[in-house]
Amino acid sequence: MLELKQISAFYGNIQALDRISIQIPEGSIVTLLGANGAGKSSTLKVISQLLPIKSGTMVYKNEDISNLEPNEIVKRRIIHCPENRQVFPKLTVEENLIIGSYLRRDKDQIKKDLSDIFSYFPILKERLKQYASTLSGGEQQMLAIGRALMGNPKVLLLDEPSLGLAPIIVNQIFEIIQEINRKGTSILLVEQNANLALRIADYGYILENGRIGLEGRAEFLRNNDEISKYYLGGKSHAANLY
Amino acid sequence: MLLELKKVTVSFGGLTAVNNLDLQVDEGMIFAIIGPNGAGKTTILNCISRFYTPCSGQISFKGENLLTKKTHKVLASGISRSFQNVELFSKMTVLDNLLVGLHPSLKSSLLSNAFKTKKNKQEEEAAKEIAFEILELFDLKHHANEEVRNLPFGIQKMIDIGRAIISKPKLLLLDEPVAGMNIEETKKNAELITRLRDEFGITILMIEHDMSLVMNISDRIAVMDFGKKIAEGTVTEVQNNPKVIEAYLGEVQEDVGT
Amino acid sequence: MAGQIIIGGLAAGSLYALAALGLILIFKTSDIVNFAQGEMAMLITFISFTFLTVTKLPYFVSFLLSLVIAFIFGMAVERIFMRPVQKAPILNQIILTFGLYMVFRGVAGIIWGYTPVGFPEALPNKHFNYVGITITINQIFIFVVTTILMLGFYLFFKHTKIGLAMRASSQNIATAKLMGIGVSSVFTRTWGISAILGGIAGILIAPVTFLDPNMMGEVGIKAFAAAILGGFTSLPGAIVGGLLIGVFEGLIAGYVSSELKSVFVFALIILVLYVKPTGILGEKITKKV
Amino acid sequence: MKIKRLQILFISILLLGYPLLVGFSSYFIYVAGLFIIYAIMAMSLNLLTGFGGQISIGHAAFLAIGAYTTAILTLKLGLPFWLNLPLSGVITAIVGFLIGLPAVRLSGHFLAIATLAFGLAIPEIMLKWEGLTGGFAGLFIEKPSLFSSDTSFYYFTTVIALIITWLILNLLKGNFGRAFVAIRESEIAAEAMGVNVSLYKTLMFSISAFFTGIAGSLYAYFVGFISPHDFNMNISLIVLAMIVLGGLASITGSILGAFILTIIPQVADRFPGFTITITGAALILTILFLPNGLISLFNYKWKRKKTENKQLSLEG
Amino acid sequence: MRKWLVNSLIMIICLVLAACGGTNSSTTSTKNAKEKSSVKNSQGVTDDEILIGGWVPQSGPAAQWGILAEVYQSYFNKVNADGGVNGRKLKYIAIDDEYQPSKTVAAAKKLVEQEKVFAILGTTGTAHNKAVKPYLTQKGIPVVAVASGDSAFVKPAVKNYFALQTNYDIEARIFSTYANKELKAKSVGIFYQNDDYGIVYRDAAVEELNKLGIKVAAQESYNPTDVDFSAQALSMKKASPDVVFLFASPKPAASFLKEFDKIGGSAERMLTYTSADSTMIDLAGADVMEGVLSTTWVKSLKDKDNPLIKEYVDQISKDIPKQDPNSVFMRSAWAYAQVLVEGLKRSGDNLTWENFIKQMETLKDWDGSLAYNVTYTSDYRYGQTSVKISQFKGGELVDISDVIKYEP
Repeated sequence: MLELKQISAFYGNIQALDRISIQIPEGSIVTLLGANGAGKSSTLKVISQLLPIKSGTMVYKNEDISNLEPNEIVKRRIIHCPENRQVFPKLTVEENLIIGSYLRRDKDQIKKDLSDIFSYFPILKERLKQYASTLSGGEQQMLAIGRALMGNPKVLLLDEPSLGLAPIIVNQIFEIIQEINRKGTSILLVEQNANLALRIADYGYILENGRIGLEGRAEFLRNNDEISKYYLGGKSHAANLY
Repeated sequence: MLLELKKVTVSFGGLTAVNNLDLQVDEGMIFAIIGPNGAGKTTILNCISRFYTPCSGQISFKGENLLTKKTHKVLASGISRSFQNVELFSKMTVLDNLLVGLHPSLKSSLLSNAFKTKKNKQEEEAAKEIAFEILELFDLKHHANEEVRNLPFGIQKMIDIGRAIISKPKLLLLDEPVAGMNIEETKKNAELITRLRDEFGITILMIEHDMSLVMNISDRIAVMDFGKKIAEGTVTEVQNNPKVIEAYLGEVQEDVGT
Repeated sequence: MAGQIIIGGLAAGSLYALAALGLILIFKTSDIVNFAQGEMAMLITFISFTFLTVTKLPYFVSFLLSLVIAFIFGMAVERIFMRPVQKAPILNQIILTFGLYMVFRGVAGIIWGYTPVGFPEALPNKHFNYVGITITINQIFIFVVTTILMLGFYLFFKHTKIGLAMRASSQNIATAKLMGIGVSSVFTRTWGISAILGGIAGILIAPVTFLDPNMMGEVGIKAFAAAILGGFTSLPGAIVGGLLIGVFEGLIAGYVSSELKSVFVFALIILVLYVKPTGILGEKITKKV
Repeated sequence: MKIKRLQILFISILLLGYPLLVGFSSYFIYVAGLFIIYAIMAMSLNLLTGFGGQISIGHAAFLAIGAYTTAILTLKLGLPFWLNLPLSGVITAIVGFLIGLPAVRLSGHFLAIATLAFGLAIPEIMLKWEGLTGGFAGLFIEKPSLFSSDTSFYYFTTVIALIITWLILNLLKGNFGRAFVAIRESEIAAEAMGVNVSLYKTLMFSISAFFTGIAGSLYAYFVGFISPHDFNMNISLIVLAMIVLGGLASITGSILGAFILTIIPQVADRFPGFTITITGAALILTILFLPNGLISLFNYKWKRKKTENKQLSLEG
Repeated sequence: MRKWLVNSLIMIICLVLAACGGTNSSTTSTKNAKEKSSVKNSQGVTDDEILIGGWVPQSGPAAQWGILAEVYQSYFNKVNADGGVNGRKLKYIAIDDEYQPSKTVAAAKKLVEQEKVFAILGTTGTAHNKAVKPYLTQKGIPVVAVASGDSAFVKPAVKNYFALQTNYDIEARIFSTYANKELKAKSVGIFYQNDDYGIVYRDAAVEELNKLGIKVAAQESYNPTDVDFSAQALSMKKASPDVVFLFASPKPAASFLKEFDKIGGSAERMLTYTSADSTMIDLAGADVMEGVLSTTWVKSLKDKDNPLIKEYVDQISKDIPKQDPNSVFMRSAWAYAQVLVEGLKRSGDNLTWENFIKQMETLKDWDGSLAYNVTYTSDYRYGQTSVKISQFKGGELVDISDVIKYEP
């Protein structure tokens, strides 16, 4: 459904992505893995057009969307939930959620989505009138995901939803991600915690220094010790120590 | 004992970042603090380097109370640090970055600086020599006169460490020294850290996520979770601590176990 | 006497507050201090004056017409000049708006000359006396307009989707883009709106300062002072800052020295900033290590 | 570094030979003298703002304090000029130190506005303090007998300017300069490296004020007459514009900026009413098209030449 | 190496260009000056041209004075259209000094040394004129009609300086005498601008009032840039003087009068000649201005039959149609230029500074300009000290007295 073909991108003079090709089939969970600075977040930024594409094309539902403005991407219901939560600290929880539906005009559906989100994350309903800055890290992550869901995504780009969260909350969030996926949203998941991500993903890409080092079905990647040892560096190495 | 934290608690607006922490670092050790993001690790470093003041507890260094010292006096007392996302002076050259690390030890006055007296010249020359020694050690000599912002991240990280050790501290605080580095660079850095301890006698307190590095070179490891220390010990002790496995490596452990 | 001084101070203060609103609006959304704000207001006032005298339109018609032009003018300034420096260092932005200030003032001088002319008041000039304190209907009008504008914008920011989008853009540009907000068009519109605010300020201030290219000089500086004192990000802060300065300088002029009133105002600002570096109603800026 | 030395050397030879070049015309020497004085001021502001990262929009106030100190010391106390010159610097430096104190707590726009307030307040105080300053009527200052003609005082000014340039370059190269730039780049890291950030910020203000005070003293002697008209907010902004126009954190850039913004009004004064429009337009165009200042034009060309040469040699 | 070469090349080009610009203009004028004249004229004079210069702020805080330059040019247009002065056309150079004394110094040097003008006409700003006085005195170039009424230019008389507009000091004394004699004032309040202009008035008025035994009930000052005068108006009302003197420029004077009227202040109000025109009615409104007294030293446009007035109105409406010819600035400027040209006419073909100064001193109660009775002698350089008292009545300013002459 969404396809990146030979995409390259730069931060100033520094190359962030080098001819990346990725496919996200409808209804799937695809994960991007790799070390810090490998280009995972940059890939998401390229899709949401926060980072301009230098070369290569991006196709969504047979339409070339390589040169659109970020709001055009959002209009096509490709929603990016950025790293480090990035909630608007001086907006209330409610306002944060409303701003997530900025481009939508379907008032009834918005209401329904809002109640869906409250069923996923009941805590948000309790905190509705609080400033987002007063939430805990886990709550902020929930808010960020909730806010992204308010855009009624067809494709959801999730950047490290587990970052800095206690395992119990991580489990909870990953279950919700699967739930969302089951309802028909395709997901591109960026994770540092490879094993965690590969557990729920259908397909995975491993990035190294802005290139795709390896790709394959999740089970294949999960069970390939050599590969995970090499590409996942310390994480799997440490894991192997147990 | 070189550094000792006693019952240190830090909180920001109701949120407790570090809770009642005790920590002891002996001289000549490589001491690692690990734990998930947001566990309060960087906060500890910031307390030791006096950017934060804990709400309660004590920190002493070489038996001296560190909490009475101002931030800019910490380096002179023998504690230096590197930064998580490299806080280099990006529009300065590599050489100048290192020279700022020598700031407290340069004694010439404003006037002798402005008039470039002989004493000042000699001092500057001597400082440059030291800087070049460090560059030699890091194999960065050819970058000496380049602006830091034009260099790759890996090299910037090295310079960050170089700037921290140029003043020959007793204790070096490293905040994720290999984050964003590839395997090669990580290896190189691991060697370097060990050398710093062995050849220069610098005690090292580091925060790191890269377990290969931590497990390979640390003498002692403390594990933090949600502001609390949940375990401390040698590599094997920590690795076999079920609390650690559950809190920090939980998900992974389950996978590997099957 | 003190009562009258305070009334006079409040009247002057509401002028400062009015002029400060546009400054704050721009700073709040795009983090730019617009040194040309007063000069933009002056240009719009001249345009309104041209409608009044050359085309002989009625007061409120030319008022509204010039505000329409103000909106377009503000947006054009953002598009042409400010867009390219959006990410530039503060200093470049300051110097750019300073350059605009010079050009606007110079161009106005070339077109309309520097001889001051009278400008009609919004309402027929009547004044009331109450226990020896005099107040004119236009002073009340300015105060009411300023308060309504402040409240209006407060509600606009709080309760409309565009207002929300503006607040979101001011907090985090990248994430705002991810919400589908056209951040750049938000900035453009902000400049348009702030030019309207400037226009309203200019047209209401002109009867007091008279109309010439230098008309906003003193008021502009006091507006800065008001904005800073109030915290520069807070709309109610503008009113608090403006009124405080108006009354304070009135009292200094009345009881200490009329020439030193500005010096005392500046000393007050430095003092306030020293005690509370973000102004009276400013938000606390936290630094991350 | 070497290139910079040569540049300065060349500029100094040019400046010293300049009176010959213009046939000792008192007008041209006067304008050149103003340029040199503004160049000193621009360099000292650049030290503070370009290198140290502390914005000041009230620098004309320091110029005013230097100029008035000289005038008052000469007229009221009858002190000789070799004493006045350094004293003006010292007194201005003390004021600079006091202004630097709040600056420690402020940054960015708030510092800008605080210094603006200072810059606006000083001329008004000069105005009010009539007994000492002559108010708007101003004060006349005779040139010192040793340098009584425009030309000889021009030479004196040039030599002082060259010395100040040398001192500033030395400072920037040494420990203090590194600390200043370090503060601009990262206050946190500077603090961690043992730089006493608060102290150094006030120090920067003092040093910058010191040199500006000297410029003020030279100004008083050179123009021969001072009044609060000469030290308004526009002057502060123009000097700020000089350093941005020439190139932040570049000494040659400051000199270039001072040169251009002293010359523009002299050329533009024959198009009455267009002076500020032309100056303003020059500022806008520079910011839009040369955001790193005019100096980047030279650096860029030079760099491109270098790479071109490299390519050529590769092909060859 | 190449970098500094490029730099230095550009520097050289700039400087050489600047230098050439300067030498070019000077060579042309000296070359022209050399042509056949039998008498050796001073600089700025050729067989068919006389060069006149001056500075006026055309931008900056005092840019409203910039209009003076246009009036000078307009008058010279008229003279040139009538055939010039003894066959020579007048050429006028204005320099914008932005109301900064340091730039005024540059302007003066430029006019004298680069442009090589014959005389300097109607230059603005008391401080600014003072700043260049030593230089111009030393050069000896004729300076006609300094646009400032400060005593520094007439007391003591300086050989090359010719003032024209009524001296501030003198006007303040005329105010005081009038308040005493005609208004029978017991107390006077003074509202003045806190600068070289207002303070001269204040000092003279206070001295004269004390002499006359009139109480100075209040002295309220303001800064030239101020916009809010409510505090001053209030203090003035509280002091309740019989007469208020306003030593202020038009904008503040209008604001103050409005404010004073609003809070119910009542007193006779006397306004300096700087503000004595219809601008005040425009700014403050006819109601507020009703009854306000002023002085005028230039002839009123009321006297339409006077050929001097007619020629003024005709020429100004032609050259500066945008402006109201009634403006006191413009009438004054016209008078300045008239006096200069009269001096040039009397100098005939002998256009040296020496002769010009000598001929200027032959003006005795000369009534050929918009000013009344212009006189210069070797130690009397006031030009004139004659005023009429005028009053705002029914939306216009009318003279209510004959010419009053004050002997300094």
